[in-house]
Amino acid sequence: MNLSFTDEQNLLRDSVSKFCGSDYDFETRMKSVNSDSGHNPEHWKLFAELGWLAIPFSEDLGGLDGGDVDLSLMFEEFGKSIVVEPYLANVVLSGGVLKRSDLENKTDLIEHLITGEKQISLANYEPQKGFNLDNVDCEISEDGSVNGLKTTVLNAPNADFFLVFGKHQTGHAFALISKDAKGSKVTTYKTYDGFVSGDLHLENCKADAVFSKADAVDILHQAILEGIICVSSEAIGAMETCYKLTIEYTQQREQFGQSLSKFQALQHRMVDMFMETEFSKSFLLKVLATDDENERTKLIYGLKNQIAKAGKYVGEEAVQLHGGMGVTEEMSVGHYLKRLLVITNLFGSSDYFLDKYIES
Amino acid sequence: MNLSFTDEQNLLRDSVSKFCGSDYDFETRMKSVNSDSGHNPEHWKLFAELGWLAIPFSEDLGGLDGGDVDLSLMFEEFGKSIVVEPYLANVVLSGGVLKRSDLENKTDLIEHLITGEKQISLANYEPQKGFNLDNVDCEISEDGSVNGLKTTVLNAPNADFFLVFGKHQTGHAFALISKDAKGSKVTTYKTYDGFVSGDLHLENCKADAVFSKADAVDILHQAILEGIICVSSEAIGAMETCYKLTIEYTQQREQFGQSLSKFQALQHRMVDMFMETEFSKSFLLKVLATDDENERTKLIYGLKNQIAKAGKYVGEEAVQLHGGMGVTEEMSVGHYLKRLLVITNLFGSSDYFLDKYIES
Amino acid sequence: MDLNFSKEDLEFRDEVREFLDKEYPKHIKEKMNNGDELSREEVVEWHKAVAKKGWMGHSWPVEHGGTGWDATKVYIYLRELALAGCPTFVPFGLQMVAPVIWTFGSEEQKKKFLPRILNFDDWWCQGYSEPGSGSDLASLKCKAVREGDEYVLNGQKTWTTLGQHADWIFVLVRTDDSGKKQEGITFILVDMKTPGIEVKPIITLDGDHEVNEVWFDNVRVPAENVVGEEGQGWTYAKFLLFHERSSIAGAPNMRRVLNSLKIRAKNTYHTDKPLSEDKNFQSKVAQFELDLDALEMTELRGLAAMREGKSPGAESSLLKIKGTELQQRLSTIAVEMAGHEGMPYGGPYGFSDVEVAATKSDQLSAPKYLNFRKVTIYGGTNEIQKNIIAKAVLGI
Amino acid sequence: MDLNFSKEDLEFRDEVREFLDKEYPKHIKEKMNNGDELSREEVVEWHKAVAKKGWMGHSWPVEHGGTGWDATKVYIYLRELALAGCPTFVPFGLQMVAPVIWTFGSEEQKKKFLPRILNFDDWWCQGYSEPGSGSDLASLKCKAVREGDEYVLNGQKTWTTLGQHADWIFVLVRTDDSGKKQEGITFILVDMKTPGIEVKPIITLDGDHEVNEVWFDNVRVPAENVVGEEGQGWTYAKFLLFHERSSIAGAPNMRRVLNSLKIRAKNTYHTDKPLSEDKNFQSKVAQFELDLDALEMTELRGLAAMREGKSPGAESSLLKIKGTELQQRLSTIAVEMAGHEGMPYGGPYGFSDVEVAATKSDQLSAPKYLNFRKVTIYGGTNEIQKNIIAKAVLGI
Repeated sequence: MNLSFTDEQNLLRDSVSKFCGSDYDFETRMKSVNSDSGHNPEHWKLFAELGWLAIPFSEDLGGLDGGDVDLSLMFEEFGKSIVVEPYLANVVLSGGVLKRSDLENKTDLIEHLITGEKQISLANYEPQKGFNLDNVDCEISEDGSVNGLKTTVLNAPNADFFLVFGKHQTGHAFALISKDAKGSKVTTYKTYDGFVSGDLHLENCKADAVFSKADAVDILHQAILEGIICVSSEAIGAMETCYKLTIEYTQQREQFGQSLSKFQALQHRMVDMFMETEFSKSFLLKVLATDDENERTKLIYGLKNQIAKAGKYVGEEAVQLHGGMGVTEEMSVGHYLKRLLVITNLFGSSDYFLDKYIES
Repeated sequence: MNLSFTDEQNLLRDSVSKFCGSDYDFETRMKSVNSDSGHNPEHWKLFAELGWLAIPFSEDLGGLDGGDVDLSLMFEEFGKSIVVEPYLANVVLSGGVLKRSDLENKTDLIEHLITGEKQISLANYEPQKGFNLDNVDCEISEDGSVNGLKTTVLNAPNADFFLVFGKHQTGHAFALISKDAKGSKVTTYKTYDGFVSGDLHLENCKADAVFSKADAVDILHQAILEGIICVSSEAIGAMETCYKLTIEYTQQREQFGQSLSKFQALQHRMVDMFMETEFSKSFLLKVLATDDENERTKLIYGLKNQIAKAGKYVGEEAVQLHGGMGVTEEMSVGHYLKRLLVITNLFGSSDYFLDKYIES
Repeated sequence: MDLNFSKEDLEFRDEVREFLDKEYPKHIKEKMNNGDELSREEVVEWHKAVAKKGWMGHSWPVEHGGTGWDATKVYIYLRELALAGCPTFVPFGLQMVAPVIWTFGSEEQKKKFLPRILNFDDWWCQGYSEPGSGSDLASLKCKAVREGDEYVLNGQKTWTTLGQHADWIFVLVRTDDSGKKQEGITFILVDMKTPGIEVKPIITLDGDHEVNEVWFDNVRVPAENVVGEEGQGWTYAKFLLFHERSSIAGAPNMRRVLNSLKIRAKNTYHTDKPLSEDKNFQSKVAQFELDLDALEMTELRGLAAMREGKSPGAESSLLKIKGTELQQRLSTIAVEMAGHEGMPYGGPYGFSDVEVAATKSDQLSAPKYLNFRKVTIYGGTNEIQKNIIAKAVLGI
Repeated sequence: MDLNFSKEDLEFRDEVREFLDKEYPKHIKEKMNNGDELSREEVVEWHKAVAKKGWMGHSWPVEHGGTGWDATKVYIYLRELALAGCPTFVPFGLQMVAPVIWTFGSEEQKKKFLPRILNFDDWWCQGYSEPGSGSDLASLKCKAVREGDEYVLNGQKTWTTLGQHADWIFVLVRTDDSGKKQEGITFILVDMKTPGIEVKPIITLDGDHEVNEVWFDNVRVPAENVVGEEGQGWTYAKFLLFHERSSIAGAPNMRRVLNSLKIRAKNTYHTDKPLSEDKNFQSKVAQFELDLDALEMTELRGLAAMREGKSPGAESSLLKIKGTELQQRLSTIAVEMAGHEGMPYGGPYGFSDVEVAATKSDQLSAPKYLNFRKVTIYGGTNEIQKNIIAKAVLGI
């Protein structure tokens, strides 16, 4: 039994933590959020230079052979500063699909991901089709033409390519579609957590390639599971900042002649926030330390359920204990709640994953 | 729209309240609990003299024509002192079945109930058959012989007669069985709230009468619905005493140089207890003021769900805030929790009634 | 004891429905149904329509133009308005400053202000909170110094709801800081057009501009605008807070939202069966409904008590806590229902001009949830309400 | 990072299992499975069996007879014991007074007491709480006055768990009341056979006799029984409380109970389908399981930190709070599962000689629930634990 991180993992965490601590204060983040692309290309370049974009790829794909633990450590640090750089969309989700796929030129695409030159978005969800991954209407025909509507395609406005998941005569498959492909149209929008996203309309759009016809659903599932670990870790980082911000704020703020942090009812609530964060960390650790695949999958469902509840709870309490200031755009705490709320609902609701857990 | 009580109702409440306040302190209650019959025959006589046992019966049955509101008012007062006198078992449940039944000599039996001379217990539940009323194995044959096992028959050791609900070739029926009937055996026990109860074993036991073959399930259902209103009202009375006892205790008890009631975290929890009690009262009022039968039935299911949760919550908090003293037999507060816990589980669990509410 | 309405009450209900049918402007109704924001003009239009009918003073004494309705009628009236999805009344004039004026104001003030409030000629806003004062309202610092027939105001107020639309503001100012913090506070009425007043928007989490900072820089106000006595403002302020009861609109409005949500659930799919058939969803909705019933009945108990001449007192804190918690729970159910389709930002500063695949309701779910974070904070945080209940009701 | 055991660890686990298979007395095992209470003799018998194997000192330093196991082995050992349903060790000697003696005691005390504790020759109990002191432990009043080579004790202790069985008691007494309440407290070891000691039972809600009042009436104790210095008892008392960590047994024991509950649910009917297929029940159990996983991993994180030489510190308060909350939740699930069949009173003072139709498990559900009300109160209430976390971990 071993619950320690390796030296490399500790180094990675320190390096991400250092970046977030010194180069990513709240003001910097909001500049990225309010920019056109919704993130800072300079940061993205830096991520590439530091090798972060190469982490979850095997060495023969040009990667650093990192695993879930490495991703989790990074995302926990990202969460502490609610980093908006599109790591999840590019590296975890699109990268996660690509690396498992049988796409011929996947090495090239992954290389572009790793250098940060190209961005790629995964397009799988559809309006009113719910959370079951295989429930899609989008059709990928024999000749590679694609018809369908994909929604909340993360980081869509920055994508050079889309990996479109759809029905195929063999069952399901992915289609690689470049952003300028005829018959494709992207409607871009901000999501309420400050990230960018979009809808992808495809009408007789010719794919550059159709791939992974044999196991597309499984590949998608694996990538999403990895995504859940990442956003859960991110949520835990955000929760930690939430209770720390709240402690800080209540210590500074005086009311009725003493600092708010001295009111016992508020103290106990901050303790509850801390406890939720700590037990969430423990559960994440259990997931990361579990080898057996079935057991791990079940636990990931459980993780998503737990994080959805704990994250929302901690975020809401943080805003409440900040009082009036908590609900202003100006204070950072509310932005943590927004991101936590998105994570709560990303990939499926807390109830959905409890049911998946029960059924597994 | 009218949410006021009538003068008669206010008088009734005052009279019950006076009895509980002056003649039924905790010590008196525990004497009843620890007596052989589990209640005080003198009290029962007094209840009869005051006309309380006649309340829910129509005038032609020798009753006072009272309704659910009257019962509810009484039970709320009973709950404040967790009265163990067997009103629910005799008057509400057995009386509730009898008054709706087609039993020939029901007037006589009800008269005995009203004068307090005879006690009657309803025997419907069976081991491991759950909460659905019609789910019984007990058989009442053509010739009136009864076979079966009935469990948690309230007030069984004091019963002169049993109203046994069972299967009958017409569907379901009740059998009237006297306590000395051949083939009947009562195993008596205390329940953990200090009440008495028992199992009724019936082996080729000859019934004095078989009745209400046409609508036994419906009659049982109506009596149980009335029972739910009564125990819910009782729970609300108990909840009120719980938060009041807690306020009193925390005001007297000093710790770290000030009275416990001055600790803000505890104050807020007492406020929560108070709020749960008040909103429970409101919901009960809604039930009492609703005429439409279907709507009322649905709301009674909802009431049982709400009371089960609120009662358990308030009782648990009361014990917790009493600290070490709260878990001793010596203090009254724990006995309130015990009764609240029984009410929580009587007639069906909180989950069961939420489902019934959803299905109605 | 029954919840049935009398024949007269039923007739009155029909009268309200008829009024709404005819006089509730269609274009406003449509906007409300879509969850769109109303313009200032539209809010005024709605209030004027009610004023024309003579129904603005439902909570006012008859002598000042009140309707003279009993509690049941008031209940019916507000319920029908909420069920029809009408905008809630702007409370700052009608429910907040008006009772202070008719109770403590001079005859001139009553004549000058009350009819205009009842007719919604003036839009009022509130100058209570200050940065740093939070729930400890009496620690306010905004200063007023008397100079001849005028007071000169300097300082800052914050969390002034809809201050950007207001014609008048009632302000708590410090006219004396030599004594206890509750002393030396004065209640004064200020014309928003007076030079030296600046209104700065505060953007809340949902991206909306609803609250403001109001800055006073040597603002000169006639001394006749002081209500009651100088230095007695804290008394009036507490009276006002007490009068700022949680409105009965809470429960019926939630019922309307809940119903539309239940209908939507029939066509919402998280899995292969509609959400309306999902056990988790059903349980959540059922428990919400039960709590909503309890809230509504608690309001009715309060009304009934008032009719019997009892004061609802600190029990209104109870309604405030439960009502706001339920509002937040309902908004959470809507966000969960939207799932990832609630992510596109449908708030007032979003890309509302873009045609997004997600439904409008889904897009609005998160902004509403975020907007509702404030309800447990404003008007005295729920924590403060608990302190009030502890002290005033439970005596601890 | 992995949860797999090494080959050596697996061998050790098998050794523990083999030991339990052979040496865990069958008649005790049966009683534990039935939920029956053990007699004093049986408790001693179990401890002696472990002592004979040399495994009592799993948390002790090797020099005093400890096993020298690493954290993984300790985890495996306690987990196997809990999963086999063994009685938990009586902690007052083994885990509470022993560390105080080996850290602060004299050589004579170490020699006299430690081997007997390790061999369970003496049954220890705790004299800490007093009526009226509650969580404010330092306000204790029980007095000890020195007379020659002896101290004379007068006063009362309470909540003394299993004091009716004890041979020795460690007591906090006040030897000086001139200074602050934390000063003038002395830690002293008292033979329960000393004249003047009276043990009176306290019956708890479940009807059980587990805790006691202990009265001291001119009890004369040799001065050599004082641990460390007179007046320094508060330091030792805090050290002891810190050492009284929530035992790792919590999670595995709950897992065992949960499993048996899940099995029973397959044959429990509230409606026409078994409870195990009921959605509400499934959700409740699933959420409990997830929380239990988190609790267990938090314990493991603590063990891992300790192995790296870090102190688990106030984080043990976190385990205490969550662990006890989960114990209560589990007991609640069992009570709900029993429904009305949990009503027959199956507690130790009930009609246990009567043959009741309800199953034994159902009858025991309420007494267990009632017994578990204490766990959030004893050993420092959960409220006090939160105060500790606020101060020591969060720095507020």
